[in-house]
Amino acid sequence: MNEQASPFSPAQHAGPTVIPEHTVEIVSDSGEGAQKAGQIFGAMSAKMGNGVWTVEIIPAEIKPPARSKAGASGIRIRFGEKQITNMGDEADLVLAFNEQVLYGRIANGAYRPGTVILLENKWASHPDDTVKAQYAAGLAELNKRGFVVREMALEQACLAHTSNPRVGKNMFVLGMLCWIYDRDLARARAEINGVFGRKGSAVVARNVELLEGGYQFARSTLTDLHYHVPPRPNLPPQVVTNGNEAIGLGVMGAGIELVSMYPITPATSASHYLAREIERIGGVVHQAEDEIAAIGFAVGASYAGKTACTITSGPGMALKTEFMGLAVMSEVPLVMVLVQRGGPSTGLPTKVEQGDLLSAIYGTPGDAPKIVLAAATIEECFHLVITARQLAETFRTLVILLTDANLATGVSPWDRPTLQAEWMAPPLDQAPWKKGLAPYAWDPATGLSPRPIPGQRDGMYVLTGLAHTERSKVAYDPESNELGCQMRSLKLETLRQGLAKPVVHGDPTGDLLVVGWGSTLGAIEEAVDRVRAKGGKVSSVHLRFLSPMAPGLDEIMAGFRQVMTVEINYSDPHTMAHRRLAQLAQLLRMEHLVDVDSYSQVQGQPLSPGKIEAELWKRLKALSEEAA
Amino acid sequence: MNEQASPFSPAQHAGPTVIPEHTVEIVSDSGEGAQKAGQIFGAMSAKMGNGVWTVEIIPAEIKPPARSKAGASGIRIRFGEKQITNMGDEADLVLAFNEQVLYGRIANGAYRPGTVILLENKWASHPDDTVKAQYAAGLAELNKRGFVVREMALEQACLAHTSNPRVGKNMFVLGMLCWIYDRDLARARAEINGVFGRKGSAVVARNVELLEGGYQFARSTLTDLHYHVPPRPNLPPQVVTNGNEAIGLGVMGAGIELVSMYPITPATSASHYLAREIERIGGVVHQAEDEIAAIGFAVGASYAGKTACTITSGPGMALKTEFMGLAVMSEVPLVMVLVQRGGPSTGLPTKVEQGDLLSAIYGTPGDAPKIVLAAATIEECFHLVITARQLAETFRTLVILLTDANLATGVSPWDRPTLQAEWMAPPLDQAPWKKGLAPYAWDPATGLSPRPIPGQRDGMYVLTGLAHTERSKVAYDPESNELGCQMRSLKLETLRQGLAKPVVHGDPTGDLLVVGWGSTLGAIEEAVDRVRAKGGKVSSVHLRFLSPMAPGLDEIMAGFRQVMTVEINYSDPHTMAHRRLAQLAQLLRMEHLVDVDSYSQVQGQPLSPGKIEAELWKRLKALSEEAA
Amino acid sequence: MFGLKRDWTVTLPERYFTFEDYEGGEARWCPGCGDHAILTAVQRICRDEQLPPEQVVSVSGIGCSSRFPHYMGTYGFHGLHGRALPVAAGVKARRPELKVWVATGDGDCCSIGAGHWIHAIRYNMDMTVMLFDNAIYGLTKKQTSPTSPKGLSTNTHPRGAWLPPLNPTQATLGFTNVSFVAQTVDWNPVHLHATLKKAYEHKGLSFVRILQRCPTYTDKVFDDLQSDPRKILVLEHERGVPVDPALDRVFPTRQAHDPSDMGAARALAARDDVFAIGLLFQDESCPRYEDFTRRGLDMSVDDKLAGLDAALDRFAL
Amino acid sequence: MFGLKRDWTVTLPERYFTFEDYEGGEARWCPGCGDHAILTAVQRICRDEQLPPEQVVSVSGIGCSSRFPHYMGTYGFHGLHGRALPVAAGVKARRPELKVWVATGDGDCCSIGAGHWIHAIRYNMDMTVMLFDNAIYGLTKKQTSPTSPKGLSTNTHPRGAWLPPLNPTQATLGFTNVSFVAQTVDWNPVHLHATLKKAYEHKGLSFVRILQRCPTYTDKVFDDLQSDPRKILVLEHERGVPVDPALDRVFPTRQAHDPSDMGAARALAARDDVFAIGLLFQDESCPRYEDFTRRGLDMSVDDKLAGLDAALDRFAL
Ligand SMILES: Cc1ncc(C[n+]2csc(CCOP(=O)(O)OP(=O)(O)O)c2C)c(N)n1
Ligand SMILES: Cc1ncc(C[n+]2csc(CCOP(=O)(O)OP(=O)(O)O)c2C)c(N)n1
Ligand code: SF4
Ligand code: SF4
Ligand SMILES: [Mg+2]
Ligand SMILES: [Mg+2]
Repeated sequence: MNEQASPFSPAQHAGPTVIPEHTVEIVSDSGEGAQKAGQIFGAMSAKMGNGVWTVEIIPAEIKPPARSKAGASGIRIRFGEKQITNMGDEADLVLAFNEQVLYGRIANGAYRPGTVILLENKWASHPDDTVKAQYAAGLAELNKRGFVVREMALEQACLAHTSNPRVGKNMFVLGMLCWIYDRDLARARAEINGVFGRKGSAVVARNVELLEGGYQFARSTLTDLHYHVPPRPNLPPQVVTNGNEAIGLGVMGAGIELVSMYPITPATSASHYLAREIERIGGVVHQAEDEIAAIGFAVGASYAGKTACTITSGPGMALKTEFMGLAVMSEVPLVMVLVQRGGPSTGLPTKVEQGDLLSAIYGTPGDAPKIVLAAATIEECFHLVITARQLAETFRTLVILLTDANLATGVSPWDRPTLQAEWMAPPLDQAPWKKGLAPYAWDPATGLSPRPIPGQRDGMYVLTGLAHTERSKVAYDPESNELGCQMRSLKLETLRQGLAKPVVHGDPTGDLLVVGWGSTLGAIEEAVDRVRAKGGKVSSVHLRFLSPMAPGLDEIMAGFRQVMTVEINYSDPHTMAHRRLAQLAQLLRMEHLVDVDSYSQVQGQPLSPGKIEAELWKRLKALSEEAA
Repeated sequence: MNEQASPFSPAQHAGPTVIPEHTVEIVSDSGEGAQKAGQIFGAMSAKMGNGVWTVEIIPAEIKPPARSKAGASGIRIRFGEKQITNMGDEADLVLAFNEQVLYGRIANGAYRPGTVILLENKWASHPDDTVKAQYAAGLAELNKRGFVVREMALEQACLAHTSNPRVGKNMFVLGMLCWIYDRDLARARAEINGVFGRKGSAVVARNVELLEGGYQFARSTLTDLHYHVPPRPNLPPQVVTNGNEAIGLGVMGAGIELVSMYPITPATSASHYLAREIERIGGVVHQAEDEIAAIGFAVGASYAGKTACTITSGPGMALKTEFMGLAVMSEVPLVMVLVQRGGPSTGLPTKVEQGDLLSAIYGTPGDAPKIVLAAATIEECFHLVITARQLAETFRTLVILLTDANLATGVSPWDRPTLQAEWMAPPLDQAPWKKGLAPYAWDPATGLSPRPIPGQRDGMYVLTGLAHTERSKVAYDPESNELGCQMRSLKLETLRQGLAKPVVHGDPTGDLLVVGWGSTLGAIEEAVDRVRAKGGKVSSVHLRFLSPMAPGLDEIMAGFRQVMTVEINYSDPHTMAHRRLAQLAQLLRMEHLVDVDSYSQVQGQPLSPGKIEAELWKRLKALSEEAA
Repeated sequence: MFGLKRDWTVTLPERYFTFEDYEGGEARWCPGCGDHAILTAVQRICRDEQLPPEQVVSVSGIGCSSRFPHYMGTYGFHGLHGRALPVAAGVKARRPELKVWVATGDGDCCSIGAGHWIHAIRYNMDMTVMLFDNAIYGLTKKQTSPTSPKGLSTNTHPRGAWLPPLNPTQATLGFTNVSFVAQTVDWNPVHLHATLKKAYEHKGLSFVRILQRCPTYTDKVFDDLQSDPRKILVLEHERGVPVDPALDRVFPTRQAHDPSDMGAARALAARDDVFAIGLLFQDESCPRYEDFTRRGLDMSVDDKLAGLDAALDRFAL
Repeated sequence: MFGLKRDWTVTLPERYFTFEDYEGGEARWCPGCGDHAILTAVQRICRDEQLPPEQVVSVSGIGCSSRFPHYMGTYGFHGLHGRALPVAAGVKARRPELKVWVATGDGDCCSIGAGHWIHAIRYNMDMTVMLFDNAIYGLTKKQTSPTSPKGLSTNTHPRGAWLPPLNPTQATLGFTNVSFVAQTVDWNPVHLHATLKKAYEHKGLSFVRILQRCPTYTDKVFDDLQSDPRKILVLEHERGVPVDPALDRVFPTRQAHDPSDMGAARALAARDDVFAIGLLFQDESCPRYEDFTRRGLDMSVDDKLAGLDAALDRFAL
């Protein structure tokens, strides 16, 4: 904590309203620095002990034109007195640099009647009449929708502190937010110093001046907008990352020494992070010529006894399909991180979807049992990479770790992990192989077998994707093929039997059970909690293991009148008599013969707790009508 | 019929035993002509009105060494008084040129105690002692297994007719079979003439002499082996093909003008056939640089308004995954024939499996609804290509037609189709496009839309794999993505509603219902018939549509106490508490929430009716014990 | 276009196309991106040639450059990353009359699509292939491409790209059945247009590598060439890309080069002191694959049915 | 191998390997198949170099030729069609000490694997790549390969292959960072062995195209060269493949060729009147990719944990 009492310190002002949480957006044209301001605000809030979830609003084009709907660039920060696990519902407060960039957000349902919008008003007096007219129309539209618009001369006010308000106003806005949310200005100055320090003290000073100017401006013009969000008590040490950085840290934590990839959104930023950092653990990133080569390179390295992973998204996985089959067939340990995006095909490359579950499990021709996990939080992005590596080597197979664009780009604090040497891959075993021991000496009880590594004397064998005996000899006879298939399948059962029963969130019995997987965890549990708080008998369970699925789900489901999944992938609307259901629902039905329904959307957006809550009430109502 | 009375005509001999059917194998080293002899025998039998199924026994290597287990090369001919739909159970009669080649067949369960084996005995006096010893050991082994071995000096006997019995003995054996099965020698001569005619009359004469020699030899030495298999009455005109030739004919029948492929077993022979023949309908075969290019080329041609297909097997489909997604997303009509083989990975390239069902349906990342059909007979290989083309164009999507190595290599007569001009793709539409009509003007009731073709004035649009509007404009907004997903899914429902309820083979209710798909049809129905004949209450239903599935299965299944699938793909053995089931079983459970069990094998072999029958009795017994 | 006749009339085509007819949606590349200039050049050629827009198909993969079809007012196919060439080949296979432009990036063509590149050159189907070489992965935001210069700092090689860059022109000249290879730069519209026009006119696959500025991610890679235009070596030949006099001041360095001389072409492609622009190699005698794939196009349904009948006869009992 | 010392003793290695140590299962290629000779040559080199079998990895794709690893007594990887090179590169990436032999067919390398081929050359990792060029798809039974001569009747082109064959050597010489290219023929064991030995000794990726007879499907394609051995042009140079005097009678046609002369190498590769055998090009100075990928190999677990801790620090609140 900064010791000096600042002239602007919150203590000097009379009572801000205490609120449990708020969701703020800064929306601008690309290049106006909204994201930087929001990131600093998020980091500050986290350091002050709030739960925080920030997510960037990224335009589809690289340099979109100014004042365009598709060009909206910005950031959403949700922060509160508890842990924040998702981007939340409609925003409470919006800072907007023009009215055009709001349309896309409105279409995404980001605002509700009552949302306060602080809107730059210089457009009202713009020399170009079209702009003027657009602004007037926009204003009318915003008001019509019930938003509380406050027009403000932001750039004008910045002029007191900078000659180039277009570039400087982001720090001005940061200052405003510091007033509104009762943030410690000293902390803001420290953050600015951290971010701009490299650019020299003049830059820092200019930005600090803007910050303080914004603070003063808000204090004098927005006296009614003044809140306090209490901190979380007794927090263990935290790190703040997005999901892809957490994946990168997990790769390092697992001691994976080779990341073999081909760029693809939204997976690539994990590799960017690793390209900068993996040398810290002596690893390397290989950018291959395509996805097939990327997985092939990783498979080669793994065959040679080195831990390797590949990181990709949907179209990349499609190309890796054949090699995935080889890894399963020849029992090469391999971790594949799949950061899902909107599909099918090129689909919505930057948007959120959980649409690759079935193709991850079933996408490989023939019977190719593999392990499929899904991270539910940013923290799990870290830990499950480590788990995945252990599973891959123990079970000598392909492990797919699913995440999605929601986790990949969300930024949130999580408990700093206590590092463990056992997480790391063990050093290369070059001791002589036991003479005569087969390269696939399958334990008939588990399907597991030890693995010879090139360099191990007497371990020589030829890996093949053809059907083979335990000696890895090509074999076309019925028994060998059947035995190999069985052993590969048995490994999944061995793992399944060792898995803990999933934990129910809420009461163990009730009317409605929600089953989820992946990044929807936070939103689902928040919705469940809200409904439960109002007396609805709903609980949820969230799966990390999708293949194999942990035992015990049968009993859990039996405790509820209805079971449904909540997912971000396609299902037919309820108006259709014969519906194609969401992907986990299909899996649960098949495994458990339970009439699992699904609620899902493919809007390229995370599901908000509010949307889920509404759906849960609808289902509960239907159930009670049914009962009546 | 040949008018001349032959000195060897069956009429001259007293009463052959009349039998309904027999299964014969000729097994030899590679290059000894067993297949040629068997093919002629099969063709003759078909022409004489028998039902016939022949299947070649192919060694895994291109030129395997002589007298080796893995080198067995030969043919199985099953023929009978009714239509023959599969390769049957254990053989009744075997002609073997050495004892070594029998071991692999025995491992495949091709023979039963009582199977008569006519075995070349020259090995007994072979100069090499190892060979002599092998022969003695083999003989003992064969006898121990209860086969009825008759040693014969075949090559010796051939010497009367040729100086090179190794090459000539196949025709000698053909002659023997003509005696044993009471075949018309004149017809055999005619076949020989057809096959060897191009090589000149001397060759024909030499082979005819061997034929007649073999006939006489058998007549004098195998007086007790003399059977008659009555012909089928009133046969419509027949053609005799294997499944891949039928596919090739179907491609031509559909007017598909471009076959874009990359060689892969067992699909390639369909393309070989087409490479020779497709110019008859003005089409071409493109051998691409890889499978990705093969499907891309076909997609390009189809985009340009030309009917195209691609033909492949498992590893090839794996590589096509990404393009399959594009075809679905951008609604490019495309037929993909998938001739399944043993998997996963390179697996068992020449062997039978039905292991690609789930990956065909689910293998594409994101939600990619497509039409998946499976041919159940060689005849359907022809007709379903035509259906597939019509569906692809009507529903503007990817249609996968599944066959497998069993159909691909089985040879059998089927009703010669009456050609119809409507089967053929219509000529290229180059009339101006309706101005303003969107390139995806989805009918909200069906999801269908008309398709603009390059060259059509005013139809210009840019196809894209990104989410898009009905105008094919890239769109990242929630509504557009949701609408597109819905329309693509709706098409499947539109088709589903138009599908006829599957037909039950057997009684509409009973104890056990077998559900099958693909090449197992003949074996399943034969097994069901046998069980029913003995009083078992079992019926079967066979699916041609796997995605979407025809309506009405619910009601059908409801009529039975137990439902099971019979498939040639992997399922865990019954000894495992938690079983992974066969692929169709998984689909049925998911769609219908019925406790569908499965019986399946991955032995690289077709399922024989006998094996299925045994399994059905086992299930019936368990059911009756359960009831008791 | 409109030649005055003896009687002072001109023949007006039934339809006359303006530049706008070749415009699709507003081009959404970054300001200053070289792609804009390439688009304009192609649109101009279409206009000059009065190509009915419905007879033109532009095909691309995925990348900034591959957005090209969206900005054309013609038919277009914006397909999969790396797969523009097989799709374009498929389009031509049975529709040889369509005019095909292929837009592909240095990642699209030389990395993920490299296998198709070799084979498309060998197929030599009549189309114009434009390699938008910005030495970077643009759309995915600054990863190393095969043509990134050694040492370039990118998001996948933050400490500098490791390997010497692949030379797409040199590579292409080593493939088989290569019939047309040219180079140009996006920042000289005159030479760009002349090169693409020459390429368009070539019967067979014309491969044009265009150095394309990406101010957003590789604003410095062509600095050398831009700041010292003498490093641009303009190839001159009567059968080459016509050299407009307007270029005299801009690019003073010249060299005579006979485009039928493969050895010289390869030597030129390999030079790293200068960058040769113009036509490096042309051979119109190379077989074109569509001459095989078009076979049978004119067959009637009756003929086809008869053909199928004959095919069935061979299997008849 | 065993040099006599001053005291008339020899140093015997702890382990001495015989030819049999490099033999795997019985080679199941057709009698007369050229693959047998290549296998023997490699086994001889392993024996002569006394490579511990566990330090050798042979990697292949799918095809007749790709059965190669199964017949070696070393570690082996018989992977996917066309993907030998990425796998081999992955093996080397973090195990640079392993000796890697790659067996790939003309379909495997030049058709489905063509993209990897270009890039493997550019990576220039230390391995010996043997292109078994039999001008056909052998394993799948006689389909056209990129190197099939025009007009060859195959199962996919029963009326003759349409296009001129791709020249793998010429293509490779056009790629970037190419460091070793040689050619030889399977039917001369002496030159085959000498060439592969030279390739093995090269530090970097050595690409050796071997004309390989397939008596089963292309028994005639090399007839020309076999019936008229003067068409074999033996390259001679002090830094080239040593030419055994035994070759004098067999292949009388000779040419001096400096393997550092790329221009001459390309010209030799392009000749179709003769087939040049020996070393066409070598440049040991090309960067090797494993020198980048091996970085950090020696880091201890403690160092790694400390590194990770520092990485976490950057995100700490
Ligand atoms: C299968 C697949 N892999 C990766 C991607 C991601 N991706 C899109 S464009 C691109 C590279 C673009 O670079 P380039 O081809 O040079 O085009 P540019 O954007 O520079 O014009 C990549 C890797 C993808 N869309 N599909
Ligand atoms: C993905 C995939 N496509 C196709 C095949 C079938 N296939 C196996 S080997 C081969 C070609 C072999 O030719 P080549 O590489 O020249 O090797 P050769 O047999 O001639 O030695 C093909 C097409 C396959 N195994 N996998
Ligand atoms: S990122 Fe580069 S290549 Fe892409 S549009 Fe912008 S300037 Fe052009
Ligand atoms: S088919 Fe040809 S390449 Fe294959 S093993 Fe036989 S001879 Fe060799
Ligand atoms: Mg680029
Ligand atoms: Mg070959």
